[in-house]
Amino acid sequence: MTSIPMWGGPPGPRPTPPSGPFYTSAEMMTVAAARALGNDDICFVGIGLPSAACNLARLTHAPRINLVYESGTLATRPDVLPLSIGDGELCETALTTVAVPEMFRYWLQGGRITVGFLGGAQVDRFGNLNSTVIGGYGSPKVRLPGSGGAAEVGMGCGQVFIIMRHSPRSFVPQLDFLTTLGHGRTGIERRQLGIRTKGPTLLVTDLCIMRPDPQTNEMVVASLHPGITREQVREKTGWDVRFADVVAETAPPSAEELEVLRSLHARTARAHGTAGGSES
Amino acid sequence: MTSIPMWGGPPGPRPTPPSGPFYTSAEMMTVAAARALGNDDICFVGIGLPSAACNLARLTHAPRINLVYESGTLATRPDVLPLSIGDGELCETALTTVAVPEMFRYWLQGGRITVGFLGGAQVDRFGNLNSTVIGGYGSPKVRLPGSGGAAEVGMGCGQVFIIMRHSPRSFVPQLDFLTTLGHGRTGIERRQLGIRTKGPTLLVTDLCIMRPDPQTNEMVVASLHPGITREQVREKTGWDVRFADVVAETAPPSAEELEVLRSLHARTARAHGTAGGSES
Amino acid sequence: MEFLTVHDAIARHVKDGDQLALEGFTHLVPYAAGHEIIRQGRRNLTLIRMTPDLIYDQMIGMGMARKLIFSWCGNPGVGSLHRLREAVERGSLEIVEYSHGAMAQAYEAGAAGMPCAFFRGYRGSDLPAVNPDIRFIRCPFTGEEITCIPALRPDVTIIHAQRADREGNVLIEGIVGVQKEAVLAARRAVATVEEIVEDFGPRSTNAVILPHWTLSAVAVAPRGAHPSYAHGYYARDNRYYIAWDAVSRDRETFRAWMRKNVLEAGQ
Amino acid sequence: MEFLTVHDAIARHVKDGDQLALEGFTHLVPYAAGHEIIRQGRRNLTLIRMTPDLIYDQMIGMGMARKLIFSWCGNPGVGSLHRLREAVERGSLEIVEYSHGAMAQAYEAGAAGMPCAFFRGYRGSDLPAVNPDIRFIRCPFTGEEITCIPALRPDVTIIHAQRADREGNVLIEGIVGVQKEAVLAARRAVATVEEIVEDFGPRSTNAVILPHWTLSAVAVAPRGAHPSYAHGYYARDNRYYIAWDAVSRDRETFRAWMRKNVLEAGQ
Repeated sequence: MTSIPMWGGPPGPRPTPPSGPFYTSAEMMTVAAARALGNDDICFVGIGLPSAACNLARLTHAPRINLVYESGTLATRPDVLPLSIGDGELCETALTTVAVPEMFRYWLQGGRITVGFLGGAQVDRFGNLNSTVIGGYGSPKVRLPGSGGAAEVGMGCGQVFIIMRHSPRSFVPQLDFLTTLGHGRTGIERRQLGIRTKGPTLLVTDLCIMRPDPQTNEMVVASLHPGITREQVREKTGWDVRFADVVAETAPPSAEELEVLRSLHARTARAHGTAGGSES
Repeated sequence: MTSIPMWGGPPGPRPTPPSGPFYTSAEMMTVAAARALGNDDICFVGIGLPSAACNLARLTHAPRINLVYESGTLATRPDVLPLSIGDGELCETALTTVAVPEMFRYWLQGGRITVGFLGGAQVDRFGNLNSTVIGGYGSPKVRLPGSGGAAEVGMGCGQVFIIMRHSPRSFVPQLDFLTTLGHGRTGIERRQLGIRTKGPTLLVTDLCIMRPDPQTNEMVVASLHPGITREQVREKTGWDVRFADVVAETAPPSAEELEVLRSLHARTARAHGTAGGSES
Repeated sequence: MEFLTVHDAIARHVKDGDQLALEGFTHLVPYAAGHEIIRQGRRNLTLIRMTPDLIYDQMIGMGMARKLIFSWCGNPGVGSLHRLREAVERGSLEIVEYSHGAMAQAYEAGAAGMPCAFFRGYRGSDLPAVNPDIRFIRCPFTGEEITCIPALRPDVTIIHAQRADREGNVLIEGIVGVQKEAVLAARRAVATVEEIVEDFGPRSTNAVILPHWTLSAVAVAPRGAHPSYAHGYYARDNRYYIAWDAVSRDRETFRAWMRKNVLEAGQ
Repeated sequence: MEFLTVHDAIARHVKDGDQLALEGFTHLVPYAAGHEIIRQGRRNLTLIRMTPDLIYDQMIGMGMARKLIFSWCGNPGVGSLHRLREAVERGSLEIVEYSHGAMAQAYEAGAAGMPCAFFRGYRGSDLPAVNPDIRFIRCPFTGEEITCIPALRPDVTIIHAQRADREGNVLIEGIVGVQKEAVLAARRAVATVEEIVEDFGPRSTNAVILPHWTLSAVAVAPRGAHPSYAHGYYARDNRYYIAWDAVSRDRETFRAWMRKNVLEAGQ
């Protein structure tokens, strides 16, 4: 994982030392994602970046958020980030743990989750995700892990937040495989199919925050992280990326956000004896 | 409930005092039903007569029998007979208690029960049962409780044992309503529908034991309880009842069977402050 | 979820004309809530329950229901529900009748966000002839006949449970019946509980708990299941069930009993 | 149910050509049983599992499998399963691919004696295009599109659990995954356990217990889930999972490692 060092100031040459605390682009991404969550959310959490963001939200501005992992743990409050989706820590700190068929039937399909938080290997401009295969399905260049619960998360959750590192290999004009339906290959299929959940409403990267255009459902840049230029986003996006009429600047991570996130990662590394969960 | 006093000897005038212990026809019925169960059975138990018979089996010759009640209790060992299908006693003495949807999906429909034990308001010659209505469905003479789990018991259990008091009002040529499929209105429908479970293989009454004819599936008298004549059975059966080529005599209740059954009923009456479960 | 009194929970969440499910499989029957609904005089209800017992006999006898969806109606271990039976025999109560397995799976389908339940059932039975909502499809793989009935989606489900914690999560123990499914299938849900505790404390990792976000309101109702029982709190009042037989047999006796024991009893 | 050694349980119940499910959702993965299957050299297996991890990577790397039915394959928190990935990319392993919800419900359908599972899923996804067993029907009430896949009915399911009592009932705690459904869906089922106790003693009324009559054999295998974990007994060996990445990357390293750590390790 490469991470761009950045400061909490404007881009361009810096006549003075940076005004805010030092942070990495990965930290900015996790913090920006965490901020999108609130106390009333019931959040279905994927492992890795989503898990870091969700727990950061819980440990800062959203202490009453309810985190749900697909291993069946409801309202869990892990002290360290899980290495796997089924870590004992998730169960020990949960309100209760249900069987996996129940998780998918009653909780996801039953519409009891407000936000699903996903990553993927590829995303397209309409928030569709590929986590199945690079290359042809029958003749794969790279065989990826597959859907897991992602296909159902995309369908069942009230809305979907995506968190992914920006790169031309990941932000592609055409997915090699559509694992998880976003707004559909041309942005209208989800609506046409009559699916009542919202699909992707937020895409957070290490460069920017993207949201769907209300008309076309294309993910457009709504906010640039401090120091990031439109040109940098264009270079790292595999399609002709669009920007909102007004593009905001993401507020840099606060000292508290950084402290809580770093301390979470440090606890996690100590617990697992590894850099597990340190992706952000 | 009326019960015919009977002795453990042959029918007819009695030159000497009865040779066996005194017992009622209801006790004979319960004992005969209990004997049909074995240690390897997983038995789905209805309230009332079935419950008494199943627990008698468990407390005598089949201590390892597994009793399942539709309230979700698996492998329960009640000390007293339940008044309702959901008595706390059933849960407290169970191996574990599952939710009712699971009970019907995994345990009954999933084929994990060897014997279902049912009663009903009406039975016909093919072991079909009515527990829904006397008279027309839209203009009932008597509205009965309805299926409960009986329809599914008849379908899902490996075989079905029926226990009912013999009377022309109950043993009818034509059911007013077919709630629980036995062998079908003409004895062949179950087979024709391709249902793989056996359906009714035993019908125990206060007069006799009936079993299906292997060719026609008509329930025929296989054994008469001590002191009961063919004529008595004919009088109490609403159709032209048939007898097997060889009709056995049911062994009378042993002293142990009677003692265990009476003690069970006495404990039950003390616990409920009523004669609950005293039907047999 | 908000903590309310039983009165306010019913006033806010149960409306005339609602499809209303009071669930509890012999155990944890929400009598206190049911009596409050009677006192508040709701009308034109569609009552849903696998095992309508005394509380539905009381509501039907008070003329509050126009329709009943059920799978077994009776006074468990005692006999008939006379108010209910009279209403059915008189034709003043529309009934939609299932079997237990079907109805449990219809709740399950509601909880799972499905439009209908799929199962094996009713083959060769007369029930499909009197219930047009029992239909059959073919398995797309084996061609086998599969039974379908519509999912149950009550406007409001009410249950009684042992306890809630201060966040409003609700723990159920013992015979859990179909309560979780009935709550998750409903548009609104109310739980009455024996008590509210600071924290559930040590418990099974797999305890049956309804998280607060699945409930509209939680209300404390000590002995709120009486004459039914609450595992770990109090036993079933079998004498009440037995005595009910005589009370409900006669319309006038019933009316007088209800006036004295429910309408004028307050909460 | 009979109590057997792990060796005898595998010898008796796992056969060449079987559809075999080793379930465990990160927790309670039955490694000891899997290693015994490897030692006994079963061939031509169809491996079923929602989350194939190291034990299936090992079995596939040893050439024991012809087909894999799965919904997520990876080394959790680490990366790829190199033996599995090589087999798929080489085309030597047939795969049937689902998503988690679908596969969990296919086990559920198997446990429930249904020919197929019905759910909402896969709409707009490419998965139905590569898996002809994903089909669609219409709800007979609403006309909505419903997804169907065949029920999973393994020839044999193997799980690991915390403990059995002397009757052979098996208690599972913590993350219970899909193990109950996988056992109930199977024609034969084997549980390995950390220990056998005289009696489970005081426990939740609603504990997750597989009764002895749902199991073909129970075998004691202390630390039988290692490097996975057993809630209440030992933690996950994360280092083993991390180290596996280097082991499995190279075919020869893998072979040598398996010889030393599995084939010659005895039970």
